[in-house]
Amino acid sequence: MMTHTVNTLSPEVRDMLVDSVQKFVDSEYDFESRRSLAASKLGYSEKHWQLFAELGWLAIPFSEDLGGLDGDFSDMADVAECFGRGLVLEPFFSTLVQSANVLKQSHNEALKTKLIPKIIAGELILALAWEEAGSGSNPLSVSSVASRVEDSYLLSGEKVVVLAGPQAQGFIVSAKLEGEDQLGLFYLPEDTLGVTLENYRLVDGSQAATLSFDQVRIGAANVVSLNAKTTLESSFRSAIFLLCAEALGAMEKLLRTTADYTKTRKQFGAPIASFQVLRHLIADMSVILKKTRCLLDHCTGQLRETGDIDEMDVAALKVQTGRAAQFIGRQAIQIHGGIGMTDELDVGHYVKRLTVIDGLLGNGRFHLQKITSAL
Amino acid sequence: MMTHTVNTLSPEVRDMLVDSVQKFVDSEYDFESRRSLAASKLGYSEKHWQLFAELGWLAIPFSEDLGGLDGDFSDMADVAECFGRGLVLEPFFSTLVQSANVLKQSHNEALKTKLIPKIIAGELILALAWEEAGSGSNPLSVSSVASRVEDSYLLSGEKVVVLAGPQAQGFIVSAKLEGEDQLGLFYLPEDTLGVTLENYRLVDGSQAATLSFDQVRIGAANVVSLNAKTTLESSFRSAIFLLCAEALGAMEKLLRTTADYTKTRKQFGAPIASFQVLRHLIADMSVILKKTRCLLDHCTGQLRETGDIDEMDVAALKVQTGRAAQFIGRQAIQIHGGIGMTDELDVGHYVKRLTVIDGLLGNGRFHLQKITSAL
Amino acid sequence: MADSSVGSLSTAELDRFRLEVADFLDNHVPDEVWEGVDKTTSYFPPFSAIMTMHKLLATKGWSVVGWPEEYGGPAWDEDQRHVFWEEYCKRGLPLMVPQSVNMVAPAIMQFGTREQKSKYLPGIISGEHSWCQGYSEPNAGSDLVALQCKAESDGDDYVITGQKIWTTWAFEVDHMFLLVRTSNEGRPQQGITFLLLDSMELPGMEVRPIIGLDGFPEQAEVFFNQVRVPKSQILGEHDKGWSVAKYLLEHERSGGGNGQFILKREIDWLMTLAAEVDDGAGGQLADDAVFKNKVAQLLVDLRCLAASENYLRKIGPHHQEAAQMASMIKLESMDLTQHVAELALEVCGSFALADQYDALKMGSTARPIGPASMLTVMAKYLNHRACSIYGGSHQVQREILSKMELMK
Amino acid sequence: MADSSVGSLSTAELDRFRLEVADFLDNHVPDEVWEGVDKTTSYFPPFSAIMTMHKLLATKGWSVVGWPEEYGGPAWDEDQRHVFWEEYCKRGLPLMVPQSVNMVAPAIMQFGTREQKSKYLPGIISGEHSWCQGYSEPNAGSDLVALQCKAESDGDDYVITGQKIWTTWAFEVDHMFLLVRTSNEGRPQQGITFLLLDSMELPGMEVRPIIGLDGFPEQAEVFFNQVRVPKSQILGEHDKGWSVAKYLLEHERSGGGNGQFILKREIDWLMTLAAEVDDGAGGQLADDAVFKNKVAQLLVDLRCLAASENYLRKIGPHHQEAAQMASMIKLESMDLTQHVAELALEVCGSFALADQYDALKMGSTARPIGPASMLTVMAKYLNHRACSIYGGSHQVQREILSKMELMK
Repeated sequence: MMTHTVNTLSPEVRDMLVDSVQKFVDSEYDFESRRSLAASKLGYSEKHWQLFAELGWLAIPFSEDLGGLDGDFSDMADVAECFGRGLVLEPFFSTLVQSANVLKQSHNEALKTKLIPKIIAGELILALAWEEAGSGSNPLSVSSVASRVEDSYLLSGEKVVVLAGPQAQGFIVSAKLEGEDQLGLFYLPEDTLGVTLENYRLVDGSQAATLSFDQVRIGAANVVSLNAKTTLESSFRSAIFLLCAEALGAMEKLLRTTADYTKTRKQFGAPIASFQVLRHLIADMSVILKKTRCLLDHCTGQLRETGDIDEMDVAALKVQTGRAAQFIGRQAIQIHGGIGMTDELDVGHYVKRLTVIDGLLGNGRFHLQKITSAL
Repeated sequence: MMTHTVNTLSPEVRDMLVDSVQKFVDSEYDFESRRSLAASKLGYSEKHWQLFAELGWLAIPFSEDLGGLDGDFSDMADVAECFGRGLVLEPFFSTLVQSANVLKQSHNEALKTKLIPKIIAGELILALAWEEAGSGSNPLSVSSVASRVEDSYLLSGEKVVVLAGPQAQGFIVSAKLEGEDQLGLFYLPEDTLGVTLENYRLVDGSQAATLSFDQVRIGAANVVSLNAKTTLESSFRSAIFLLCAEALGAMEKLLRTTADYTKTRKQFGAPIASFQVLRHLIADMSVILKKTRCLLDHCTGQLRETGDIDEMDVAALKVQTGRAAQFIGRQAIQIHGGIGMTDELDVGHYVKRLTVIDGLLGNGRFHLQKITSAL
Repeated sequence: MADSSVGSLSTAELDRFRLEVADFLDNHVPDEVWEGVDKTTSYFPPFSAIMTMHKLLATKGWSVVGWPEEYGGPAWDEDQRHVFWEEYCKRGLPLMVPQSVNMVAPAIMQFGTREQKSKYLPGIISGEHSWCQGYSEPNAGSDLVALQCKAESDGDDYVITGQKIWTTWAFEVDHMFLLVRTSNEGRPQQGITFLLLDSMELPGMEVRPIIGLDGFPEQAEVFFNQVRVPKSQILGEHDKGWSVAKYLLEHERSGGGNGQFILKREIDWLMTLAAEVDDGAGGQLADDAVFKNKVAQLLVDLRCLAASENYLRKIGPHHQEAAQMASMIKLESMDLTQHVAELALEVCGSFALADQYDALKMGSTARPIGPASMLTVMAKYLNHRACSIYGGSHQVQREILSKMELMK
Repeated sequence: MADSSVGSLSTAELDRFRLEVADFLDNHVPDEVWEGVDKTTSYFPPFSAIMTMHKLLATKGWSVVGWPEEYGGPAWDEDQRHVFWEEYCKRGLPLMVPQSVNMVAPAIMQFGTREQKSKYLPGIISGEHSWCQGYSEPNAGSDLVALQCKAESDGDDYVITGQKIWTTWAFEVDHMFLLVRTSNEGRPQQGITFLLLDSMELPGMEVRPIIGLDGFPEQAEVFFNQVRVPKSQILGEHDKGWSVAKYLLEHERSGGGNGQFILKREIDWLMTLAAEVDDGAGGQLADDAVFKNKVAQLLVDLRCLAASENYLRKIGPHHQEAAQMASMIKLESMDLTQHVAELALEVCGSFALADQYDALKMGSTARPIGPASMLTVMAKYLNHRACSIYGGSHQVQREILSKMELMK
């Protein structure tokens, strides 16, 4: 684990930001609005994105000299949690978490000066293309190749499950440097010749793409990193952390919804909360949520103090969040009964988002295997 | 799986036998009598054993020409189940199941003619010594060695967890035949020179021993088999089958005891059977018991029809019986509360017997691994 | 219902029979049905695939194999039926609409007038007609006797007003059987009447499909606004519908015992999936010890399920243990179904996250997103959550089972 | 109770402190205590080992580290206490008798008269006196307010008649605190009085040890037949014992947060066991992928437990979330304790089946049967079944937790 001076927001600024996010979710993200946004071609609202920019949310992780708030990913945990509560669709995660993280670590100052202010202004949505069909969830297992030709690189390969791929105006792509035991990261603006996208939706209504590139020429100006292993690993860790924070928000909401339902729904002439078995399920949901939150808080503290999170803690967090997401999701449906299986109710949509989160960035199986291997 | 003509008892004879076993358990095996038997030095009752002989139970698996009833191990399932219900301590399993099985398959007719009538008469208790510290529950993984010297064999080695070892008047011991890829089985009368026993009790009150033998000379008359792999495997299968049958009886009784307790024990002013969570635990105990019984019945049918049981079926039966034994045992204690943790109540004694059964002849882990390896 | 004369065929005859069934299924089933097999994501395959298959089976006299011969079932013994279902289910072929073949039909055989039998049974055999079941209501799900949908007597007619919900395929079928309240006197079980409807488009009837988590409708709400039905459409007697419903429930217990074959196929599929996924360490997940250990556990459960189903088949639906066995098999087979779907999702990881709606539509030529073998993974995972809810939820089954255990 | 001024020591100072503690524990603990460590098979180590250790710690002023300085606790901050417990528990050393140090003592500090404080607290600090808790009765377990053991007023005395059960170490200790019924008026919580007994051998008292599943007694029944106790032995007020009991319960929440260290040690032990068992295929179980995967799952739970305990420590026992956290930590740490014991049994298979009673006795020289490392496996497995029963059963905890969740 690296230790370095960590810039974080002051608690006051952080609280103010989270407050504004919570207000936004409460006022703009009722279930029906969310449903029509998800069904729209774009899949999110450009108006919202502008609002995000105005309210400073897109500036959080960037340094002050580029117009950022000089905060860190630990400052975004509460934001992610609010987004999770509202099932927010805007491509914040791909741009402000995945891509911002690798950009921040880049030494290509010119590129950063070009891109980061645009992100902050809400003018640039990015996607990080790291995963491949054969990578088995490991960001260091890369088959795409970058061959050096004079000052440029020729990139060939295929990336899968590129989050926000259809919405992104630029991609950061990982590739093996030909002839070297190292990975590079390259910036591909959306109109780059030789790049093809196959767009689709995930079951949670978000968008993703398969990104193919064949002999695509990238100039030196668009090289993000030629030494990207550490960057990819540490960004994988903080991305997992924030994905789990989002899951916490979604689970919290789903538990609340389910507990409330047991108080109003009647069967056999009584509210179903009067059935001990259901009450104890609620208790178990509450316990698994709380223990997951304690682990998340532990990671937030580490990130805030040291700028990074222990690899085993991250793996444990992803495993535990997956378990919790599955348990809470399944029991929420079970307790709701038939109605929980319908598209009409929000319950199933929370379950789908949680299921997607569990599957992204290496699922529980993958991360448990990581812990196992370290034994 | 071998197919051969299977001699089994007629259903009428079988029912009569089981009836007599059930009567014996009901009248002789109340909890207090059982407790003092277990505490006695011998650990069982010679009077009972004589009764077993008189009632023909010790004759079941042997051929008619030696005074047996010409039955098979499938005929002993109900007997084992009754014994499980009463936590019967007599060394029936070691003598009539483990040892009888390998004896039956022996071609040493003289030895059989010598030993079997004694068993039937209740004059000989045997123990099968197959397990070793390094065998990892596999009866074919043997380190004890038998070296041929003229007409005799010299046996050296150590066997662990020899069931009924302290009570046995003779041992059947497995050993590797030096210089051959084959195993042998040898009969050691209890007074054999060079044999030492370390006697102890298992937690369920039954007795076991560590059996050591150093350069012990066994004459040809006491060779049970020099080609014992198949015998050991098939006798392992039928021993597992009957051990599981015994577990079924114990679980059935434990579930009955626990269900009855919920109807009489009061907490918060009501019988605890009125608490839905406990009711559903009872339901789950009942389900796991029933599914295990169906699997056992399936195996009984196979054994009766073909004389053997499919290896994977046996493995599944042991895995499933272990699971059921653990679940039912743990829930029985949980539902009883503190009193279930005391030596005074029968509940804990059933749990201990079930725990021992789960650990004998390869526990669930071992047999699940067997199924896994076959995939 | 089926006589249980076991073992009347020799082994050789049975083997010949198996070959005959296998040959027919392998060589005469049209592509549309196989498409339905590939696109099955819940207990129910796509409706059109079922009905195509039903009509095909009818040409062989095999569409209602569980029925007594006198009503049109084939002259098979219990072993033949077992062999038939094994061959059928191991190919993943669609089971007939249970509401038609296994629910309303046996009830009609038991309680129907001569007219009702000749009016309804032939259409079910041929596949010309299909049925849906109107039991559940918004406030009468697990607690069925609370049903409110009422039928008021008006001369020779009933006038039905109220609502049904969770009615599977109400928007596909052409007949409906339902329970209505005809009286509020006495115990709530009394005053319920069992009715047969000849159409889903009677004046005043409205069917609204319910979209499921996978984006497809399978169930529907059915609204009744002064719907007129002649009293000749009663099955059984006025106010005595509960005994028809109870008979039907007991009848269902005979169940078929096909879960073992269906789940065997699902577990095989799981192994296929794992062979396509890299374990991230240079191997395939199919060779991963932990994965294989999980499969082994499922196989133990499968052996238990098979043994349980075979035991119930042996004792028959009227044996004193049958109710307990049926509840237990429901619990166990549904748990196993869910566990297989969960493990499939775990195996596929991020490959299973795409919305495959377009590719899953019957007749669609849209390509699956990602590996074709994983087309149904997510939809199955989501849809199978209903396994522990429908047909008597897990909670209801446990309540039933504990009552039986505590009464011993 | 302890002030939570966090972080008042520098890292270097804290490291020095850790070395001091470690040095003392490694070099001054007598063999008898280590024997007790090796023979610990339940939540409670052998009593004699505890008291020996208690007296040793008292010589350093470390026997009551959670107490406020004014009552004799060391002048440590929260970090020091954390470090102390980490070093202490990772060696498996016996925790002090909680009934003395963590239960009756804080209650005396809060409710005791000056006389009571000076009479009782010094004996607890030194280890001269030890206490047991008389709460549960045969018909008042989970439902404590149903307690019946009565104390009738007779001049300056109470006369106690009735029975207590599950009284841990009643046959070892010399003091007892108990709840008695002094009135049947009003709500059942009213009319309960909290009493302090100076002896376990008062005329009319009888203690009968209860033998556990491992053959050893740990709890006892205590019978009262007209036992006379002066009224000066009330803690708090007549009829108001319930508020003392409630305070004590809340106080217990501060709990120590030692579960993480204890369980870490248990999981390490599990790995040691697995290194001694052949996997039957030429290797050791410690290298078996399935076993390691199970350990990894336990480690995830351990991280959650540590995070939860540290969080409760941070917010303190009076925070609004403290009750929920305490219940949750009880559930989770007890589940984890059971799971480790279950896996240990699974690992050891037939090697764990012997009755180790003789070898487990304190002072006994009997050799363990089988591998010495496996001495405690079976006894732990059996004894830890009580984890989900004592101190508020799992069912009771879930009832509490669901109430809190449903009131939100």
